[in-house]
Amino acid sequence: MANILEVKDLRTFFFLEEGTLKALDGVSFSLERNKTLGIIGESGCGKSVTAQSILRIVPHPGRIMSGEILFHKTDSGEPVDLATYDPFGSGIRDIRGAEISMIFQEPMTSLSPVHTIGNQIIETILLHRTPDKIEAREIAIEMLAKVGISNPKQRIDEYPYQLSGGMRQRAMIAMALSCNPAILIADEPTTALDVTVQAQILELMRSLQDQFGMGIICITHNLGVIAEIADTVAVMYLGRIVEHGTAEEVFNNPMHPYTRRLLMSIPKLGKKAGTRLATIKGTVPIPLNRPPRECGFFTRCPEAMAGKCNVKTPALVETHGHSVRCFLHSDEEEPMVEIDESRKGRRQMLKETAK
Amino acid sequence: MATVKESKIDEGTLASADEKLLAGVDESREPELEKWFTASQGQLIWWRFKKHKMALIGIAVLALLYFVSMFAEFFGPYGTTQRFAAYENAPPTRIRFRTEEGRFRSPFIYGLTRTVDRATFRQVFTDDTSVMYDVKFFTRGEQGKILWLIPSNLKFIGVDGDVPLLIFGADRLGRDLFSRTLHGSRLSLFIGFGGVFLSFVLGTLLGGLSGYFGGVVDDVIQRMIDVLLSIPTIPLWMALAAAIPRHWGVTQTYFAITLVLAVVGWAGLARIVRGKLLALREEDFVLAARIFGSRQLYIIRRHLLPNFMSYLIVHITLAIPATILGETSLSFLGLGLQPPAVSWGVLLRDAQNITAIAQRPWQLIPGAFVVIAVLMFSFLGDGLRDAADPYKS
Amino acid sequence: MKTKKAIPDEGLRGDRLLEVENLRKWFPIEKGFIRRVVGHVRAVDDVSFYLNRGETLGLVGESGCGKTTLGRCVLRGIEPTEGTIKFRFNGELTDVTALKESEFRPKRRDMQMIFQDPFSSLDPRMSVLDIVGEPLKVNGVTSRSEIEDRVKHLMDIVGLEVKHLKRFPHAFSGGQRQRIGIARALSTNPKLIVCDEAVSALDVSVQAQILNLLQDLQEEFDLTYLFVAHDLSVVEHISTRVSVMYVGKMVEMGATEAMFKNPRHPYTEALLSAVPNPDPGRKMSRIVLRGEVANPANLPSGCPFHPRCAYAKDICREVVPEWREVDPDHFAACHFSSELDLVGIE
Amino acid sequence: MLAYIVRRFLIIIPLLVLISIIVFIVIQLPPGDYLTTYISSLRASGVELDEREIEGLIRQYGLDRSVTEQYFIWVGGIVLRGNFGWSFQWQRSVNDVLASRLPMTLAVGLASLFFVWLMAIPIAIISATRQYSLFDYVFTFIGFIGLAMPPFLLALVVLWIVYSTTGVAITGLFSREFAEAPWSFAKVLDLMRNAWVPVVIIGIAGTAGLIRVLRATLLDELRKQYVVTARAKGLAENKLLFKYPIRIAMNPVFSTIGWILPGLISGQVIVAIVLNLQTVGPALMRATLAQDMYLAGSIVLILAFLTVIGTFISDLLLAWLDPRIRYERKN
Repeated sequence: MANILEVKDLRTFFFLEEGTLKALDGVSFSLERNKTLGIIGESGCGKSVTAQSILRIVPHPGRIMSGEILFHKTDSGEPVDLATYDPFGSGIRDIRGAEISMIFQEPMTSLSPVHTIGNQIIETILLHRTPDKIEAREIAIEMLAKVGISNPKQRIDEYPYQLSGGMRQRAMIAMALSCNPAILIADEPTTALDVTVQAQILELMRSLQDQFGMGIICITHNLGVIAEIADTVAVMYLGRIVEHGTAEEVFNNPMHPYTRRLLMSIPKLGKKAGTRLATIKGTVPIPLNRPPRECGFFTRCPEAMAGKCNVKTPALVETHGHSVRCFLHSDEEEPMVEIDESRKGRRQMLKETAK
Repeated sequence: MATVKESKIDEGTLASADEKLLAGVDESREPELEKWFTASQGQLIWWRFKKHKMALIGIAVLALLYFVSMFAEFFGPYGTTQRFAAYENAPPTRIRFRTEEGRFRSPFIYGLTRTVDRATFRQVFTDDTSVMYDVKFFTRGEQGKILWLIPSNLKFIGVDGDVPLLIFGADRLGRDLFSRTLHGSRLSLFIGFGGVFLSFVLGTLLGGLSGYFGGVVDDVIQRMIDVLLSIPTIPLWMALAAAIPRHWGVTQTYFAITLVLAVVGWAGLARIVRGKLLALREEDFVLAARIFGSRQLYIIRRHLLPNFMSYLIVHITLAIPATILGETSLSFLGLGLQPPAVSWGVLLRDAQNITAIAQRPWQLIPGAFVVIAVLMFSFLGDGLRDAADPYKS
Repeated sequence: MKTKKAIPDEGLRGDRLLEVENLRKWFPIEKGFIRRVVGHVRAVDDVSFYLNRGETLGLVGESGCGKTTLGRCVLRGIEPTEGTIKFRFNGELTDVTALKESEFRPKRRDMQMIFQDPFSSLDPRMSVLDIVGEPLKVNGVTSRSEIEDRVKHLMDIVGLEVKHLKRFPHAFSGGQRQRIGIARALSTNPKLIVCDEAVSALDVSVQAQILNLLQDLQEEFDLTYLFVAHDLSVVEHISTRVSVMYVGKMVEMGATEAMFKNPRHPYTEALLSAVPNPDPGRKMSRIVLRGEVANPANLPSGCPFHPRCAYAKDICREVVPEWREVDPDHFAACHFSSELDLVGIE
Repeated sequence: MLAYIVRRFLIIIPLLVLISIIVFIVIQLPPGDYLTTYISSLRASGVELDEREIEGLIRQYGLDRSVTEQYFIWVGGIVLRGNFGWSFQWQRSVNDVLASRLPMTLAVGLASLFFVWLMAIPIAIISATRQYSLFDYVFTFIGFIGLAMPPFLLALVVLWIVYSTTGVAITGLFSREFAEAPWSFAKVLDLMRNAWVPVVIIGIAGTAGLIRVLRATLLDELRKQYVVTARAKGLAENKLLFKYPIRIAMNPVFSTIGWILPGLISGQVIVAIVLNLQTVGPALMRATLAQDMYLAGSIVLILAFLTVIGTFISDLLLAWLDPRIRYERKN
């Protein structure tokens, strides 16, 4: 096992006027080198906050309250806990873009409209790889060629709006990979793209992974994309991972009622099974002011057990080859964690205990 | 039909469970939530507006200003033309609570004696401490007509005796600046409404036509706006105001000034109306209304107007202070309202040069009223702007 | 090879609800301050198709292909530039484009629309009662109690709680808002509903709810759908027939299953192969299209798809392929649709 | 781009023609004319003119012609000979009157503009990046007051405060001994000593306005996704701010230079009257009151012309600063 990233019991809360929004409430997973972890879930399940937490770019008023984000810089070296870093400090900044980089959903808004793509890529290279501007430009051109942008010497001086959506996403990927990161986090990388362009980008990501060997965390709500690209899959619901395992396991043998229903609720091309789709009643709730102990899915779950699912939090337990968080499979309860919600965040608390 | 029924059980029940989850609340808060869910846009705006403390201060102060201005005959102890011959250029009267012997008593004032300093040849006012005059509330004074209708001589504040109570001092003709400021606020504050009302009508009408018809009408109106906005406001105001005949009465001049201010004001508004109209026309709910057979006028009345009314109100709130400033500036220059009319601008005219200010700095007090009124309108407008779109985050 | 027809029997073929012929919508590109027209964006360019009563025609294509414009033109939400739209009113096919707006207005109730954006499609200032009841009011129902009863009934039908009658759109989730939009569309008892990306903005689990609802309603009220979408799996699921658009033109139309199994246009083939499959076992080889979608303001010569087509020959660069019936009820616009052996889905 | 500039420039011409017509009509609006006022003032001082003399004056001033003719003579003079006409009041050509005042007007306007930028830009940046901080609240409040205070009132207050504390009446751009003196180093120094008052006063309202606009734009930009991207690259917060959101938020600031300047110039009209500056403001004031129509008309026309040219420059600057706009123009 060559884990490059281990997230343990991560909690990220947002302190809103209406109350505390527990965007992540005890998320744990790990990522191996040269492998792809897919995180799926519907809007509001916390999948994007997971990505933001790793890079420590959680927007205000969000805070990491507890947990560890262990990043192994090299196989031998000691892991560093990113959760303890100052989000504005140089420690995390040296990692961002260099060792962990990220691409976003909307490549148009993710790039500055008044700077050329070259300028934006070169900036990253100058920050982390080489102080030589000419060399940096050469690397940028090379990267653009690698992501399949034709005529990169000319394209490098173009502005984002001069490129099509697919080309912009390629440029984003070139920027993200320009410093040979160990981890690429892709937050809905193809959602804004047409299906033929999506196919191109997925293909590109796969071939680049072969070349660069980075670990990928791919976040999306599109089950097809996940099945296409991921080695392991984590299904998120209401700030928690409810099911976690290899893609084959999760897709072919789903065990959590949510995963099962989710898979049945999407129409699949070429598999017109019957006329009706399975549905999940209701919508994904917002994790705001939730009861402290519950399975978040119990209100929508057809198999919910009263007196159990609504009062106890199931633990993520490994059964039959992969992990699932459900009382149907194990009676084990998630241990209670007391969080000081005085808006301090993990870093401050660590500092205080150190004193 | 079996399938439909089944789907109803399956999905219909979701609704109630769903919203509780959405809001993440317990059952006990349900009535409160229902109130929120059935709240119209107006109510949502109001709720949001109420949270804006500055805006609430703004509205309270403005209400007070307008109230006092409407009852200026009651709140101001004297008429606008009443002169106190011995009190020309007199400074604000000090209201005292302590007698010469150091005893506290109910508020009173001293009369003033005017002497001339032999060295500088300047007037000097000294307290005549021989008689104490009681300051009284709800006293009787000069006969006036409250709200132009009710004859009354009741005054909010006054003095028992024949010395004047000059809260803001007197001007060079010995008139009470306090009473004049209150009376002046009536013209100054209401010219805002008049001017904005006119530019509102013009702006909405022309902007609406422009956005609605498009094509040549749009082009012509847009060019008109371009031209108007290209001429600098203050010189244009000055040139237009110079055209108002000097011999016109107060009412005529007042309306003329209103018109002058509106001529410039409508163009900006028309541009906003047009832009908003064009944006709203693209909304799906407008297309939906067309597709189920609504007539154009119905769509405008039912969908477009209500939806940009809140923006118009915000714009108007922010336009009123501009009009107030415009009137003040013009009157200050002598191009606007003319004496015997009293407005803040007219009053500030008396403080036009350094000699006047040095002698009677209290003549700047009406300026403070201008600033407060404009400031409060800005607070109010800001609050309204934040609340105007209750569906945005 | 003859494909199996999607429409069950010959009798239904005569039951045409809508016939669109040579429909064009060109948006002029204006320049300068005298608004000189320097060109046109050919959003919809010479499109012909039909709809039979009770069926669903899925309209797919990538963004900017003109599918939404086409959907809106059919209802005259946008005035088409050219072409005829015949719709069956009271048993007779009438050309809608020939009618004046005032003549058409009372007939509009037969054709409704469901929108993509559950937020912008509902006037935020109106309660559910007003939104759903508005089409009734506009179409001459004056009694408030009658409107209220009908709205309650509609809410019940689409799975909304009747007690939420007085609520405003902001109180509802995306899926519920979409239900309100559906109730509004149903209020006038329409025959045709254009669903413009009706489920694209929804979460997957909610999407399934709405798809089911649409199917149930179709059965119960004998509705005909023109289902505009970009998601091929969704289109396959709900449509009896599918039509594929590429930069303003239809490139293929046929019965869903037959066409997806055996496409007759290279673009359809590429589109089908690009859809990611939620089955990690099957990682099939796919056709990755080169280049970019053509610019509808400056179309390439000949077949608009030829710069990206793997099978393109000289004729494709020069001659615009004809829209023809390659099999009964299966149309395609490709010079080689009968020669090529294209791969569909298994 | 060149075609765009040419086309954009061509629009200016009809606009200016329209403006000149409107200005002329507005100037003609007051009942009577300069002569009537002049004659009645002569009468008041006891001088009676007979019919012949009056007619002579009328002809001399060109007032016997129709309004249309007068307009064409005026505009023709401007276009063909750069001659703005005759000022009845000054008994000099309008060109003469303006020659002494216009440069000073522009100088004060420019200086105010720089003052506005110098104050507003840093304040807005700090306010936006430290939203809801004490700094933000304080300057937002000061900004409110700056906007609520009419510049002439501010001028009066400053005048009074300076006078009551030092006894100096700070009016005019020059001290008395330099007012009529030829240009010299000492005169420039004197100008610097005096000019800051009008510059600051005229600038305050503009500063308040710019802080508000810039702060709002910057807050919008700070929420944009590209800022997150830049952060995710590992860019330091300060560098990031200056390179991306601030750079983009500054576009409107620099590009609106064109119409801010004319705005400042027309805004200083009233302040100039209070402070008795030798700029076009007081001249315009007197000209409108005395119905000195060519002088008043020319001043308004020149200010309008500056605005139109300014807007033109702004459009060009914006196109130059923002590649998106450049791109749209090309297509």
